[in-house]
Amino acid sequence: MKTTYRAAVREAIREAISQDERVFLMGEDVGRYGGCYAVSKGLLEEFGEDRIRDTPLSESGFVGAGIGAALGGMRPIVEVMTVNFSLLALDQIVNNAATLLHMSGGAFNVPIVIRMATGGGRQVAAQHSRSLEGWYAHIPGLKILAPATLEDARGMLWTALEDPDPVLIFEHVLLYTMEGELAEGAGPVPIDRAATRRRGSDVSIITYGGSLHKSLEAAERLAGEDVSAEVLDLRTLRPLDTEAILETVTRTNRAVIVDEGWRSGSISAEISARITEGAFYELDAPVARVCGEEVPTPYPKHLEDAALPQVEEIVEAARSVLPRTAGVRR
Amino acid sequence: MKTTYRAAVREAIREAISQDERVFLMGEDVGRYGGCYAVSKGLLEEFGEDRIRDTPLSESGFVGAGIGAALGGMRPIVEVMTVNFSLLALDQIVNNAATLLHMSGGAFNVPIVIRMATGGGRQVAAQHSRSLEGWYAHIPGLKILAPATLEDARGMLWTALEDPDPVLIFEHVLLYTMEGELAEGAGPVPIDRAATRRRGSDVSIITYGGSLHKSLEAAERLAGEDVSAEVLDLRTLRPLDTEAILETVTRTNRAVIVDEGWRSGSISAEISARITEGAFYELDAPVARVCGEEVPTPYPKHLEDAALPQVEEIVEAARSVLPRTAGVRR
Amino acid sequence: MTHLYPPSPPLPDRAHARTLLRHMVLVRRFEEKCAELYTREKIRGFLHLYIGEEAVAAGSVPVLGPDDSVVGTYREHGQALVRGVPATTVMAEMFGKVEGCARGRGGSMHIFDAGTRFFGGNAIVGGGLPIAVGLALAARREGSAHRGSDGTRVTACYFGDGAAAEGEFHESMNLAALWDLPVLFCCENNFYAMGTPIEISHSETDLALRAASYGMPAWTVDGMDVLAVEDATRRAVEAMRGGGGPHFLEFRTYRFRAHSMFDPELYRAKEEVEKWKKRDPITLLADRMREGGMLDDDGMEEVEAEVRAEVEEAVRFAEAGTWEPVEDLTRFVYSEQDGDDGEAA
Amino acid sequence: MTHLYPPSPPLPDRAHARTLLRHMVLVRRFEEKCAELYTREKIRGFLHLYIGEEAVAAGSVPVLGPDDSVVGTYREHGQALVRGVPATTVMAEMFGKVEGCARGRGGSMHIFDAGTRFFGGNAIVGGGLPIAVGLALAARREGSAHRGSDGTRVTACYFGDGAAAEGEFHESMNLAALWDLPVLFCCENNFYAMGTPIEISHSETDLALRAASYGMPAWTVDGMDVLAVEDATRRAVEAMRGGGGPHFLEFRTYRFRAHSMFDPELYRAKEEVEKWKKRDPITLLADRMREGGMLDDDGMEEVEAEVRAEVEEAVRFAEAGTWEPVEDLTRFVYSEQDGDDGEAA
Ligand SMILES: Cc1ncc(C[n+]2csc(CCOP(=O)(O)OP(=O)(O)O)c2C)c(N)n1
Ligand SMILES: Cc1ncc(C[n+]2csc(CCOP(=O)(O)OP(=O)(O)O)c2C)c(N)n1
Ligand SMILES: [Mg+2]
Ligand SMILES: [Mg+2]
Repeated sequence: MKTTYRAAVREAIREAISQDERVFLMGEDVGRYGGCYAVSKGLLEEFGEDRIRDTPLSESGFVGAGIGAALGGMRPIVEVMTVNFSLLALDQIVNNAATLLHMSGGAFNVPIVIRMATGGGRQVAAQHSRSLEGWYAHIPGLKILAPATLEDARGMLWTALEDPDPVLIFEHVLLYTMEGELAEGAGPVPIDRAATRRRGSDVSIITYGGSLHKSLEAAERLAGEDVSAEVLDLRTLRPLDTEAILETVTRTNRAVIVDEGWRSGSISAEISARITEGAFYELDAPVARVCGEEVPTPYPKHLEDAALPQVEEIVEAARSVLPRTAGVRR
Repeated sequence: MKTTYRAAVREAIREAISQDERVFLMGEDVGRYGGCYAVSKGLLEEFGEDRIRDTPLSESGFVGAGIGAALGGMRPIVEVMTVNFSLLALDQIVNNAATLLHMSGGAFNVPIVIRMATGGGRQVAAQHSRSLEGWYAHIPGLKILAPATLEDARGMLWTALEDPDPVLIFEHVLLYTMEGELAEGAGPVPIDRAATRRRGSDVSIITYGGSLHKSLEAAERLAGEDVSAEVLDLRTLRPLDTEAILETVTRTNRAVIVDEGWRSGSISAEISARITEGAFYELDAPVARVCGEEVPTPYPKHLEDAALPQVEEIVEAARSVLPRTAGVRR
Repeated sequence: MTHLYPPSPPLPDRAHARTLLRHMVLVRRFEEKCAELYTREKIRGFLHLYIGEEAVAAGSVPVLGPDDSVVGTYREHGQALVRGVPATTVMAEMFGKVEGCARGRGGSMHIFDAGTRFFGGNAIVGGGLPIAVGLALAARREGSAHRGSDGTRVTACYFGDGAAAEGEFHESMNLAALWDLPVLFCCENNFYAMGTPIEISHSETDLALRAASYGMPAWTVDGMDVLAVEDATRRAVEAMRGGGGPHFLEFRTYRFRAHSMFDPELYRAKEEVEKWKKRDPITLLADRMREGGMLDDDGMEEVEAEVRAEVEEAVRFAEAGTWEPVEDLTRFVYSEQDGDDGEAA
Repeated sequence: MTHLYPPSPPLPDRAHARTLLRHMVLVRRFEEKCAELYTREKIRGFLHLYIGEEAVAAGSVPVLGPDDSVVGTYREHGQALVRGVPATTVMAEMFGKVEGCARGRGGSMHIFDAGTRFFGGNAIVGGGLPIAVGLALAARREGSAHRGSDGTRVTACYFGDGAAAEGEFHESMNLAALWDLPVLFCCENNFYAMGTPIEISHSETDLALRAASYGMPAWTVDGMDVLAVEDATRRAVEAMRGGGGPHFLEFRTYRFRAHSMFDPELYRAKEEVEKWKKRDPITLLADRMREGGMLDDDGMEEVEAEVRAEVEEAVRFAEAGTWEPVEDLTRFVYSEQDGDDGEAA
């Protein structure tokens, strides 16, 4: 079935609402407007206001209400338009959603799914282009997903809704229009496992979300230079699939991490640290990182492009960790 | 002059208010109550309500008002009782304080100083014990300080108030009662430089804030085992003094990072990544990290102690990066 | 202070009045014991006492049924005990023992109890308000089939005068009113947020007036008079069972003790405290019961004795409790499923 | 819709009326040009047009003096142009050129201008409100010496009906009223927040009523009538100069266009839009000026010609502008001091 990322998310929501009466979607403009990225278009007409709930502009209020509804036995899907606005709800996410199970000694779990758009590339400037999924991954008690394919967009949402604990799903804004084939019977996808998107033996490119496709393009270009790059799609940023990371690095002995977040303190740092801790003696070169520049995203296209990881940079980072003889098969 | 960390902060505030009419202190209970950690005790009586402003419980509102006052030409010191509550003000801190200079193309800088208590160790459980200064250090546009000594508590606040950009100061709750000598003439302290607190040659312990004192104790114990540990106090988490980090590691060839934050995605990861990037070929062992356990802080003392870095763990981590013959001077 | 409250309701029957009294005495003695145990370092961290405010919990909580929900703050021992969370497990929680209602993980500020639908124990001021809205939202959907019989499930949310200045208060009031949800907003106006008097917190200090501006019924109640508290709560809950949407109750009360064990109380005059103590909620009710011939010295002593036994039992239980093994440190970060250990990855 | 506004004020003198008209026409034509340039991909990202709402900016902004401050939203071209930020630098900003008022770093949503004390351009709904409170706080302290002469410096903050549901609205209203600060809250109630009608956002849709609950003067104003807007703003600002504390003005207005260039407008009926267009603020004033003998077809064409020239000049300026070199990418993260380059470390 030919479809889009946007439609794949919509399908997952539609099926969840149809099959489980506890599930409902709530957020700003998810109903009448159809969702700011048109993900929920048509769902209000199909399911009514009780299941597709437009909220006032009050991120802390409705995210907290989602937490309360989850405590009350529901399975809310809360949409925060973009990660930028989620900062207004951070107290509820960190101090309540992530913490209630522990504070209550296991008495109260919070089965909420919070979806939000993330990332740059649309020239919407500093306050609308942040990439904070890696930052959220610092918080124990949360699970952080970043589906990068149609199959994952649909299948990880299903699994997230089955999960007893709070799951945050970050959808990269540039992916919504991505088209592709999605098998009719495509089922649930695990939310604790990375996926190898391309096999290779010379260098491991470790990435996720919007950067996956740039990384695959880089790998393709490297193939033209006779460099065999493996591409690992993390898919889940918390818990990190350390095993998969160490496995690939142990095999290729070289790693490049690609992450749209600002370099300092991004998830790329954690991956680098884990590689050092778990595969230090396997490394033939220092781990390289291709990250977002440490600047609030500028509006003009040429500056925004320069602020975000690009294919050429990934290719160059890969070259930099390869032996001087790179391009000649070792 | 014998004094405490608490009094050193108070002195810095008092002098700033006395010398610069633009400076004022604002926050919950800074006035009548004297500050929740008694930092501002007596200042309301001394300076009046215009300079020592009690605010309602509205973190986003008064932090944002601080930003506005800074734009309006003031030099506000905004106290957020603890980092835990600062999550309610995160939108203002990240989307405004950190971003306005850039969004405005350099037209508007935000000379605000935001102080907050951080860290665990007082058995005040999950919602009151977070250590998020390293997390804040991910945000470009902010400067993040964590003074660990009396001299720095006083001197870094002065420098922060001179800075044209937003500076966040994290004061570890356990330090407030710390006593020590402070030279009367102790002056401003730079806010972009780490400080070597103990010289050593076998291993570099890199730390900051509340963990500095545990690290020094560990170094002392290691000395008893004939291991010479250097202790680097980062003092500022953004910008990180990479030069100082690489300098010490290049000399000792071994590094242990001590950080009270939850391990995954903490500032310790960034430090580890930078060491890999800048001193990979100088390393004789993988970089080790001693961090907070990835659990919301539990209330009982034995569990809280287990959740936080302790001296013995630091000693062991140092041993683990030393050659098998550790204890016998190489 | 001037009181503009309606006249206090008549005394109920003796058994009921005694229950109200007993609840207040239980909270009072339990907390006095806590203060003592704090100085003996059995209880640590932050401890916020409810002493002086007992009429609010004792009058309002029992109006709720078992299917209703309660959301509290860090000053929640009163609500928890009156709700029926056993004094034993509350005390064990404060000791940090596994037998505590939150396995000792939370301590005084984080009392949780699934059996009585007691959802915390939230130590972020105002943090419980949106959660209460969500619980009510869930109750409304789940409960729509029940409406005909026992009515809508109510969620009572307790919070202070200080909390009402937080943005989450505004968002929660608006959501509850807009969506017509059965949230009972119980504002415990003790006139201070730590050391900040209400005039320094609010431009409009008549909190019921502010609340009414959301288009929600909002009443000011004498929070020292347990009968007035009960009466107002009953009316509100009855209206809500009939589908009446959210209600706001401002209980005017006072804490007799410091904000927490660390508070030197620099911000208020001793005389003010003494003045309020003259309206001690326990004395107020006891005196009326005496006047009404429902209580004498023996009767009072009987209540005290019962409570004493309950509190002593709680302390024994807590003392006998066990410490959670350190190996279990990282449990309860994630739910434990299919034999996995819920540890952070 | 029923209008309960007081009768429109009398027409001012011709020169003044013409200025009001010219401002509105300028904003209208400027934005029509923007829409065109958007389809030609000269302007990118988010573009929120003010068309239909011009009377609010044109009537209120010029009441402020040069020492007053303005805080806007992402729909702020109108306020910026009327405030006197040159059309040239606003247009260059939207092109992303260095000559833009924010060096092209911000684009349409982030118009900033130090010279006119125009503090954004905030794209987080409600995010500007606390900042306005802070600016007023600064003005009060700094300004106390000025009070006698030109009065207190006012900070005008523009925001929408949707923003009033945010927690920051509550906190800011309370702070301003509590501290008696000269903030002029200008609520542009266009009855929608993206696709969400006001009845879905607020339990109490009379926003002036809600605002008044903070103990702040609050008036509802016909936001399509530029004379009414000006009159109300004048009264408020006069009261504030006299030390009157914050004021809240609800301007009832309507956007004729989509929320942004991406909005398919599924949520409102064409008829509703058409109905509001009958009260187009430009036509309303122009008709009255014609009736009053202050305007004829030539006069109108003269205004249009002036504006056309200004807009054309703005486009020319923007086209001729330069792109910031990529090497400068990380500038403006920190202030540039003593020759350092302000780059992130
Ligand atoms: C968001 C937040 N800010 C600050 C604090 C610190 N704090 C704890 S209790 C308190 C006072 C709250 O006052 P009120 O809401 O009136 O409740 P009361 O303590 O009087 O019962 C404060 C400021 C907190 N816990 N949470
Ligand atoms: C905090 C936040 N939440 C959501 C958004 C997305 N958003 C942008 S404009 C808008 C509608 C705001 O409506 P209103 O305040 O009425 O202003 P209007 O656009 O009608 O002028 C929304 C939801 C945002 N920018 N910021
Ligand atoms: Mg109070
Ligand atoms: Mg609107």
